[in-house]
Amino acid sequence: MMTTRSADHAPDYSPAEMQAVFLSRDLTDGELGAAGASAAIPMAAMLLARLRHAPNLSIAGEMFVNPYPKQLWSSMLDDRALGACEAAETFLELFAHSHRGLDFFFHNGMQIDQYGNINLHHIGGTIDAPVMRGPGAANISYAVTSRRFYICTTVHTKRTFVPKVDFITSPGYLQGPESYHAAGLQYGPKYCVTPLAVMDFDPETFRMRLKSVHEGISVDHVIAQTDFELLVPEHVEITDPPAPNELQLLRDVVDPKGLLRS
Amino acid sequence: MMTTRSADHAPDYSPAEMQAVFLSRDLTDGELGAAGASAAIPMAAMLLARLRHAPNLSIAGEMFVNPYPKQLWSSMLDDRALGACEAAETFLELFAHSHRGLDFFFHNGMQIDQYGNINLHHIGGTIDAPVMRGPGAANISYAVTSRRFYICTTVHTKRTFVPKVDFITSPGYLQGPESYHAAGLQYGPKYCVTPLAVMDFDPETFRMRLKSVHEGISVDHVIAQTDFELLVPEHVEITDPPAPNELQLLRDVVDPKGLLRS
Amino acid sequence: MTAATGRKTKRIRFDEIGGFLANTIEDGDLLAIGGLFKQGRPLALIREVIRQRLTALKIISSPGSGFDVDLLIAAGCVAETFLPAVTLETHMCPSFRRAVEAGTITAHCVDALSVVGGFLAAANGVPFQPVAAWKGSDVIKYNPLIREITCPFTGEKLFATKAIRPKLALLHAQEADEFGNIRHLSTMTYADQMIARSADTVLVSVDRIVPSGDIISRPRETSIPCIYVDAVVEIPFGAHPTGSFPNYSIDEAHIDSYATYAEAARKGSPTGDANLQAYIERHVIAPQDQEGYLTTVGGDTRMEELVAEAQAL
Amino acid sequence: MTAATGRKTKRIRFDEIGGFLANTIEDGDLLAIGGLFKQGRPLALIREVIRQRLTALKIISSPGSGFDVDLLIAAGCVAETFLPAVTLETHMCPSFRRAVEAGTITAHCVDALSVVGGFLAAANGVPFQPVAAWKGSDVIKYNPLIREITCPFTGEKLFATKAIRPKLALLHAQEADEFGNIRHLSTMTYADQMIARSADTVLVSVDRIVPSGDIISRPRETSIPCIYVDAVVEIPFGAHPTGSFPNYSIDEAHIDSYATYAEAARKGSPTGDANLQAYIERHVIAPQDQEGYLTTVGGDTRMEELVAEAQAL
Repeated sequence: MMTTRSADHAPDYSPAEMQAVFLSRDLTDGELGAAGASAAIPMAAMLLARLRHAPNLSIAGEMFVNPYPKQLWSSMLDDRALGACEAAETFLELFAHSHRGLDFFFHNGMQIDQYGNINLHHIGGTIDAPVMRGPGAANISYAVTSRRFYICTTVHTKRTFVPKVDFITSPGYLQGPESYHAAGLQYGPKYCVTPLAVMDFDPETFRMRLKSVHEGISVDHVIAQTDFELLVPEHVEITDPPAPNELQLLRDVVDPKGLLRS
Repeated sequence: MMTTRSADHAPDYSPAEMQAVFLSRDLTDGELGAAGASAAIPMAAMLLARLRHAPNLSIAGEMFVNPYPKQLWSSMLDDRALGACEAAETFLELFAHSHRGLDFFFHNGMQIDQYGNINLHHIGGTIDAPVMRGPGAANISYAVTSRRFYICTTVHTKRTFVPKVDFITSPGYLQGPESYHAAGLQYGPKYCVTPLAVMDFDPETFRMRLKSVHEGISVDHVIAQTDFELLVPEHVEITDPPAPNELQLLRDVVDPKGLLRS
Repeated sequence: MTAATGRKTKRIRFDEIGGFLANTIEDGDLLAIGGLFKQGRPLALIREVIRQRLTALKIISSPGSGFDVDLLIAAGCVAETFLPAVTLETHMCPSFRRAVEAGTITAHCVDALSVVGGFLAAANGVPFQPVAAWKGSDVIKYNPLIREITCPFTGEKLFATKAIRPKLALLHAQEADEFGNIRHLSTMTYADQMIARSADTVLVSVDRIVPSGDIISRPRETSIPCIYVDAVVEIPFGAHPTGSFPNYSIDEAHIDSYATYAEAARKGSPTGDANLQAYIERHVIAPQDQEGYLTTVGGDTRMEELVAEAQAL
Repeated sequence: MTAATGRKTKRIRFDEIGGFLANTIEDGDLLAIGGLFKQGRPLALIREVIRQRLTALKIISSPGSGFDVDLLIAAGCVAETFLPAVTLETHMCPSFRRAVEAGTITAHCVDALSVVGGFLAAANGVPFQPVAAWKGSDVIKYNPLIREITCPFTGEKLFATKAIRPKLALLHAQEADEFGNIRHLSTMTYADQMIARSADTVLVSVDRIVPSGDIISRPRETSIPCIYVDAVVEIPFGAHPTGSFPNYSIDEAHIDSYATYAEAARKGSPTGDANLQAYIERHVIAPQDQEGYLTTVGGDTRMEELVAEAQAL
């Protein structure tokens, strides 16, 4: 339970930039993917992948195809955030995505649990009488229609990383293999990417497992910020930092206004 | 069983013009209607109504709204026949029409029977082994979704006006009130308009009834051209011929190339 | 052939909106709102709903909503919501949160496919839309719009979402002719077309009324044909503070300032409720017309900035 | 941000169509054809299907079809049709009639809602589409695509039409970029968009390939996004003898001349079959490319007439 390297200096990139770069590397040329509403990091990841190694990656949310924004915005679902596009669609496309499906999607959550389930509905109480009511989620169908998804959150604390979500807005691996298969689910989260670390899921137990910590972050810190028993392998890598050309493309072309650094 | 007037001279308008003018008068301002593919007379009727007394009549087939063609064409479902339009839609609209419904629609038939049922599928044999296979019908749903329809045919012979159609492509009053109500039908044909005459349907028996004969056509001729017992009232009017301003609008604006006279 | 003379206009004046609402919607009815999140929301029409003191409304929208719904709730107009996501994106919606947590409104647990499927079914004239997704989510356990169904061909179990027929839909678009042919110039149309086809009555605000000949010259660009529209009203900056691209962008600063008032009220600040109601009085109740409203939000100077931001995209 | 470099083109050459077909469709498969009646039918692609000697095809289309289906039947390519209406409008379809009456093809008894509903269901990723119509018609008694279903909300009986997933769709449009973003300029798009979303593979012929920047400058006008298109081929007058508005009109005279041959063959004229097969040999089998085909149908002179007719509308 130790990191292979440690960094003495503060990284010259932001956590959000690290997240975007990590995710971009995992996207493959020719794939079709989408992200939800608040999706600056996922949008950056897709745009960077398209520029760097995946020119045939298609970005198709419910209502547009292949946007070419001049800068990043916190939203992804208005004209401002899309810039020019190859096609403008409507919510009819929501159903169309169910047909051929997506290769990947990005989820966020107020609560994320050890099986990668996501909660955006309420914390405490019940759905009808919540202590804290969240925004809800526009689209919960991608757990079924997207061949993999990523959990990407800008907050990694014990309040967000809980043993069991109070409400399953979008399912990850439910309560593990038995419940997952019983529900007829076929796909699930591949990575959970936070400002601190990258987690994947143990193929036997479907529980969240530390994969790598970002430069300057200790394994113990990640454990301390997680309110469930994170599986931690003997050897935890440091997340491969952004290469100069990745950072340059990200800053010069994808995010010239520095949204990911603000 | 006699006509109230007889005409010694040949009318100075064609049977198709008479049909278009008669139908146009029955369309009311503010209504929404459509016609199928081979629909020169219905199109003329709608355009004439819009010009003469129904400026708020909406013409909306499955795939366009309010066309402004420069001339009539035999088809109604290509760009040529539409001219400019207020909106271009797609076949999705086929379903949309099921929601609010139409006020009126026009049908044609290879066979038309005494209850206003229409056959466009086959004559003789069975649907799987027909003696004569017809074109079929694109849309059979208007019997349910259009609040009334007109049967408009350019052929009035014993071959087309048969006691019972070999195949019900689109239902009229089926086999009369009992079967009509049992099938859950609510709407039906209002008039059957041919080059010879106008028929309506007896409200008790739902059987076809002669309403008026066109100028120059005798009641006996209509009876002779009809292979079922047409109900004929004591007194049969002559169809009110096109008024000068109707004919002028029809020829100058709607049908300047004279398709209805060819 | 040219357009018929004698055709009735569907154009109404700003001062006729109140009467139109009075004739088409009552307390407790289902109201549908077009646009999504911070784009294409018919805010000028929404403010008139508040001025009409409508109450106990049921609110439905395209799957993403925020500012206008929060404002309607703060003004006491809402009893129930059928909204998949309610957020200001950079903030949660304070009045929505507060009302749901206090139990003063019922926020039904729905998602995008159930709402869009419901509009689609209504637009298609059928009682339900099949949906093949949703496995494993708690949303389906509480969603009042859905039932299980068996496919008559494959025998597979899937879901049906119920047709949604709003009493009134309020939409905003960029252009229309006076006969109610609507043209979106924005890239995003969201669910506006489906909502127009599903609602009993449709009122659309537009940035600009254009000549009928302009609509007829480009029929493919008509997004909602006149047969689905009951009235159209020209309201410059009628979507403000949401955006109406490509004409003007989103007034994030105004939305933030509203959120600050609403969040303070939610947190029980001593002056919170008074300040939130003062916002409503100043921006919603007091203005006599759109020009009056625009004066309260920065007038021409601010509008020119929003136009410039949209043009720079 | 500009388009990525290294993006693969989806544009193929005319002489690659045969290979594309060989890789994507086999004898007996379900082939979908875009357009309707005499507009927007991908005739150059259909002629290549005949040249490939494909047989026993099942043919589906938007609800109206005619010339191309009749030609495919005359050429011996077809075993079954799922076509609501089959007509040349001014004539019935001779080869279709002849084959159905002789029992050499099976013409399934379907209507517009069952076919459009089937495309819609497939495009929507669901196994069926509900339909609330059809009472009283004999079409539903024989239609293989439909079943009765009960609404889970209202208990009412209605129908379900089965999702249709063609193996290959052939479409024709006016413009596309090389990445497969398709733009119809015609007023009528019919079911092309739904067909593209429902088929396993989609090949589109267009009158003209345009720069990608042109597509991006007007995203609302893209009718079929590249994600639903596998290959695109520029074929001038590729819809001939059907029309591709606003670029060129329908060649009624050519369709009439075909109908005369086919009708004589149907009626058993002594030279009927030979003349019909000579038509196919001359216009379909012999031409090496589109230029060769156009020469057989009147060449530039005739094409200029059809362009002029479209422009005069």
